[in-house]
Amino acid sequence: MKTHVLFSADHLSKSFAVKVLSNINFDLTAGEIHGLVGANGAGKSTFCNIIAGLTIADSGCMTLDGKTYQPRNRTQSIQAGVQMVHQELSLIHHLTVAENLFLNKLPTRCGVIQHRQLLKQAAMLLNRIGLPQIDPDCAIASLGAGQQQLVEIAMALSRQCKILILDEPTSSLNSIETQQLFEWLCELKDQGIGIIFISHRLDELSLITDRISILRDGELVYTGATDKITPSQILDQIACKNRKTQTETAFKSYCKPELALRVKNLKVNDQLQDISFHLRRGERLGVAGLMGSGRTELLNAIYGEVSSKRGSIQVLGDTMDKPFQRPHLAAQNGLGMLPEDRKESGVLLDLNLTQNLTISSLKKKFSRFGITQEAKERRVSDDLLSELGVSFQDQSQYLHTLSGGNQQKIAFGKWLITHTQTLLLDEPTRGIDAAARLSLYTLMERFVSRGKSIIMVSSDLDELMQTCDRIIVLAEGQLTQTFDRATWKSEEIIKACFANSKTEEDPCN
Amino acid sequence: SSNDSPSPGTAESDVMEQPRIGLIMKSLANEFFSTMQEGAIQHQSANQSYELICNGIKDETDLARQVALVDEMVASGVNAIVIAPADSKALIPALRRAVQAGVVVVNIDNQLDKSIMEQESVSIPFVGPDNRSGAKMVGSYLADQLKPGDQVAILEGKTTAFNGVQRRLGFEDAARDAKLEIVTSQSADWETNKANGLTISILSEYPNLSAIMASNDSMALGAVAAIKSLNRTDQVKVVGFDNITAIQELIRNDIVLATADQHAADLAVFGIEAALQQLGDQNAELLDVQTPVDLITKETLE
Amino acid sequence: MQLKTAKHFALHHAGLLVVLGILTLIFGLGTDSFFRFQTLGVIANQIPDLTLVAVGMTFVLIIRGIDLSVGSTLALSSAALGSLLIDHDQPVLLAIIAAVLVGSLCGAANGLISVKANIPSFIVTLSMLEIARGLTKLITNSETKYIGSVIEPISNPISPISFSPAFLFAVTVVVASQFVLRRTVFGRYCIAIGTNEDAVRLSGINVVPYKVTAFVLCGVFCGIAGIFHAAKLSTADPNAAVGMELSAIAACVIGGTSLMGGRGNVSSTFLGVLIIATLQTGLATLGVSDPIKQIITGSVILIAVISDALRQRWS
Amino acid sequence: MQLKTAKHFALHHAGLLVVLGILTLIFGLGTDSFFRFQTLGVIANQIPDLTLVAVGMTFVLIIRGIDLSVGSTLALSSAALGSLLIDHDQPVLLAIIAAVLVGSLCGAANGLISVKANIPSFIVTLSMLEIARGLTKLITNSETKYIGSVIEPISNPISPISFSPAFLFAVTVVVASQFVLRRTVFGRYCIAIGTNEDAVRLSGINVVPYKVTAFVLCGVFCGIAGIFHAAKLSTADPNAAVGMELSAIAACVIGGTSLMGGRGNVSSTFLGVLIIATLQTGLATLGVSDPIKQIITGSVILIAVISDALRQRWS
Ligand SMILES: Nc1ncnc2c1ncn2[C@@H]1O[C@H](COP(=O)(O)OP(=O)(O)OP(=O)(O)O)[C@@H](O)[C@H]1O
Ligand SMILES: Nc1ncnc2c1ncn2[C@@H]1O[C@H](COP(=O)(O)OP(=O)(O)OP(=O)(O)O)[C@@H](O)[C@H]1O
Ligand SMILES: [Mg+2]
Ligand SMILES: [Mg+2]
Repeated sequence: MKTHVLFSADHLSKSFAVKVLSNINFDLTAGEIHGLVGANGAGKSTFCNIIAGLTIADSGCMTLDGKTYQPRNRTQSIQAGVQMVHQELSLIHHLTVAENLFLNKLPTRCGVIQHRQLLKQAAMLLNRIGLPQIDPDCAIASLGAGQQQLVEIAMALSRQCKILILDEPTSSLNSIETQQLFEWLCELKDQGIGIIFISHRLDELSLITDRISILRDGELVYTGATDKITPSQILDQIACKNRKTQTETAFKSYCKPELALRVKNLKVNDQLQDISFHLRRGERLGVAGLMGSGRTELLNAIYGEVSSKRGSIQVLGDTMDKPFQRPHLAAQNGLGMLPEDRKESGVLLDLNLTQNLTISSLKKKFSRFGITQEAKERRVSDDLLSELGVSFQDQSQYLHTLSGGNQQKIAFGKWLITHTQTLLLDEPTRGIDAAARLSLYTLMERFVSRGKSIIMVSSDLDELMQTCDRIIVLAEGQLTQTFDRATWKSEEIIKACFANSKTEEDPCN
Repeated sequence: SSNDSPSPGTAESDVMEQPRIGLIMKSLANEFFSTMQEGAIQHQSANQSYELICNGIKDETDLARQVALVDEMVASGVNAIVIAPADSKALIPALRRAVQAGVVVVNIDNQLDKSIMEQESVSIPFVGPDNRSGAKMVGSYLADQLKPGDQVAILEGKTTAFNGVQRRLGFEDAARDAKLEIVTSQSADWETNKANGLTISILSEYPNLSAIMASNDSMALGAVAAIKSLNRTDQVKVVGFDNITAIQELIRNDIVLATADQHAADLAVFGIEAALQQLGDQNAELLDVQTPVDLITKETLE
Repeated sequence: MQLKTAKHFALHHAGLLVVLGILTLIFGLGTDSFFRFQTLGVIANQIPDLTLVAVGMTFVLIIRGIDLSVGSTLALSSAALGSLLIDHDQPVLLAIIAAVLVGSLCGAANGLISVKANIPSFIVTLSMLEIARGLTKLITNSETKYIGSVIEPISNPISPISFSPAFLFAVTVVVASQFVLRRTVFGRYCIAIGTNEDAVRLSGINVVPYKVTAFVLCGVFCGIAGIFHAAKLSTADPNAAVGMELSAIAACVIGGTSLMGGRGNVSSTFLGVLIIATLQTGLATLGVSDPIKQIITGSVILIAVISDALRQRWS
Repeated sequence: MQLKTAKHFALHHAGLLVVLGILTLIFGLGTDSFFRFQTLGVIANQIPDLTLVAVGMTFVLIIRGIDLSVGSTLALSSAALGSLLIDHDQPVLLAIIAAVLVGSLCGAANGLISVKANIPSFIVTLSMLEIARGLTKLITNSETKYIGSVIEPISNPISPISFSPAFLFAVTVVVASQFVLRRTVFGRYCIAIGTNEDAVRLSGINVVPYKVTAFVLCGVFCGIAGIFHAAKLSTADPNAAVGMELSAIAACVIGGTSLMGGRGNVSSTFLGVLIIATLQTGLATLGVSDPIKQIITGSVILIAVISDALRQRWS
């Protein structure tokens, strides 16, 4: 096969306060899928932002199609044929699905939008990528995070381009949707489009990519064909230092007989029906289900974030006949939550690392007479940051200067210094690198080993099966089945996920 | 009111007989106008021969609202409008419409512009004081206590207000006659607090200042507070205009020298009486009435 | 389609319509004249200027800006009109064009400075509030300028229907702006920019022209409002529309426009204007005292917004 | 430590300090009296009320609220003070307590309604602006009340230092509030709530009391400002502080407080107040005409903000 170099980067460097990228030499050929891996904060997103014209490199040069390529802003890069799906969702909540999909090329006549045509185009596109159930005329905000992610991918896929950059596109997709995405990527690849694919899931990378490049601390340490390197070698390359945490330890259960939480006949509008289950101390309970099955809704309901609901929730010995009405009441009763959408509601991007870590425990642990004890805060957060393995420059840097994965660790870390007994984790490893993911598992294990418990929602079934004692499955807002570690089989769990699915149902009506 | 009467028929005719008069004021947040309004209300409850609707605007500059009030009063079917116009020109077209709709209009307090009334071919009688001569009277009283060449400053009202301008001119007349030197003349927008700040600045720039002539008493109050805070009470004299309650105590205590009384309480009543007169006799030709402006000093208060 | 739109409108604005209905009923029963057709005309002919300004404000609020200079811009444009007509004896058409131009220049200055220099529009337009008012006083020499009857027809009721051309124009602007907001690229981008400006930029769209246009549009509407204002009073008033920014924003917010951008409707802004105007006229017709008027006005605005919020929570 | 803070302050506020310096220089050269020590005292004694109100506003803006009712609340509390002292012959202490209470009640109403009913504080406080002003006029019967010398000492300069107790109190409040904002749980949560309320709530924190407290704090400061205002003028004026909300917000924004919440500093708000006051006093001392005053004020505010924005971009 004759390869034609579509894009190349030559000695690209970038530094913010510190060096983030140094001397990157990278090339992308037409019709290849080029995987990009690296630990959180290695500089993957920064690199892609430079290609997309969102960040301007300090030095080095790029070529596209043999010509010098120096995008100054997003408009120029789009004109040059670069499309990008960003790591964080960037949809516009007050617009409809269709309008979001075609935002920069709305079909118009004299400035007036051709509404019918827009809907038709959108429906066609949604059909093509296998989301026929989404009504193109409904507000984007009414979709769950997973569906939003798919819409965002669809948006980029629909646009004519030479280079397509996907920054962790699969982080909130389940295996079926991921499969769907891959089929589509292969189609694009055949059309001669060069694709840069960022992911922390090594199995995916070996499945779909042709070549792999590995970034470590801003340096490109390896580039080569995918079939020339094994996953464990990749892990070696990603982080030579933390090798010890990467050995997969055998599963150990800390489950005790005492109950930690009991949910009885919980019902939330029409999104959840009659959910009952219990959680034991030291247990890690997984929640599996398809996108939109109501997993996020369930965690929100337990945590008191959804106000109109019926049923009862009991925590430890205290009997709570009524569900928690407000999050702070749940928190007082020893619950903690890691929400799904990190940027929207998980972290405080404009506060610094320390302030993010101590936000939940500020009043109880870090203040006297209402005055904050900053020295103590710094001390504790220093320890915590190294325990979490966050890569950072300074405790007082703003959180938005951290890479996505490191932000997630901070969001998890804040609960470790509270008296929280039960943690509700919604897609906690979304966007976390393989090494950090393992260290997060270790943190979870350490957490439950003290008799505390975890409920964890994840779209990655392997992850649930690797870390949980028990898995419950939601489908269409109902709890369909419970699986125990001793007896579960992944096919059965997947089957349970589809149990109630009425095909062709429109989620917006 | 119809409930008092046993038969609906007579109630109806009662309402028909009693003329309805709309009193449209300038700012009601100003004591001068609220006194005026109270006078009118008392007159109405003593006479019971007409119905009174009082309205005002939130400050003296909201012309659009006052024009709207005229239209609203006409639409609500009043027989006469007595108005203290916020502007001597802008109200004329609206009042012309009212006259054309058969409503009797009487102008009080602030005289409408003659030449524009001619252009609009209406004639509206004016009942009210002469601000300029009133201010001159106050200014001259002040000048008697100063010597020629003494420095004085004027605190103007809103620069756009007609009677504000008249008062400034009156003060200037008095100063010219007595050969006083006007060192500065600035607007404090009728406001106490602004007058306070302004006076402090003026006093520090002109250490030899002998007097401040404020175009209304609210600003005089601000000036007095400023003078006190700089400990210059003995050197700087203050005069005001309007004779509001708060100023009287200061006059009694020799802190303020003089003010002018336009008999606010009677002003609207004169206007209403003029309107009633014309309602009674459609052919009566109403002439302008000049109401008195009195000089108020410590002596007159006792 | 037409029917569906009307029903949708009624449903969407149920809370506000109820408040408006109750107000009308109270004033109608409380006075002899409120139900007269003439009163309707009086209300209608009062609001063209506020309506235009509030529509412009809606666009600016939607892109997450604010324009505090609307009142001063209105005054400046009517001063320009008056000065050209009276002091310089220019033809009416020229003066009208100049007035609109003045408005659009103020808007453009607001937009360009705040967008290009990336400064909160609150402070830019606050400065413009002072500057434009100062210029107005300079132009008019701090005196009201009597213009006379040349421009009066704009604001005089057309005899059979009792609405003025200005009012009809304002209603047209409301309808057209609602269309622009909902159905054109400009409108959708305004909403998108107000919701998530970064995301719009990431889509490769240059947000600057859209944001500036929103301010210019607001300025143009203020300019036209200035003409209407002058026509209504037959004068150019240097103190015209002092504090109008708060009424305009109140109308927008009563109508559900968000001050945080991305959400708003011109049609409901118009309902907000109607509520404010009905309240004013009604209270004046009743002749309640000034302090009570203020207390009632404040309370009704609050009640309108609360009732709308409640309705949204139920549905 | 002390030195470091001062340096940090100077660096952080370089743009504003430069503007303030230039203003002082211009006025100093342009007038005979500006450089006198007395003028410093004069400016200082003008600003205690605006300072307090602006500090309260800073807190409200930081939690992403806004308080338009500050001027009316100030007037209402000074009316309560005047009425108790003059009409009801109550002791000074009681009247002062009542005035502060009135302020805090207004603030509490603002906070509770906007937070509990989840209505934009803009509209709640706009209603309060009308209602409180109406109540003020009711209480004072729309008349200025002369209070006399009982409360005057609060605002009179203490002889050797030429600052009034009110000014010293206001400075103390600035320092204390800066401490509260930076060093207490309340301050931290206010900033956090302003940046991302959802995230704070999901962190298990009840945001309601913090948000309400910010409004109450603002109300309390307005109450105290009302006392200072009355003391300065020896009168309770029903029209006191009309439009003060805009000055207070301008001071905050000049000082870099964001209207979108989460960012703000009491110390820089104070600089904003100083710039506004210096400008006012300086222009009055120069005696320039009213329109020119407005144009200059608007331009300087704009320049201050632009220069601050530029400085931040460079560093
Ligand atoms: N605006 C910024 N200011 C300062 N530092 C920044 C900024 N943006 C990114 N960084 C730093 O650059 C480094 C690389 O970040 P980047 O987002 O590219 O990592 P990444 O490889 O995409 O990580 P992840 O897998 O977590 O998404 C990080 O250490 C981050 O803290
Ligand atoms: N704000 C909302 N308005 C309307 N419908 C919503 C809203 N949020 C969620 N839904 C709907 O509720 C259902 C359950 O959503 P939920 O987010 O709980 O699912 P999930 O299993 O967590 O899926 P995901 O993988 O997308 O997060 C979905 O059908 C979703 O479309
Ligand atoms: Mg990244
Ligand atoms: Mg979910």
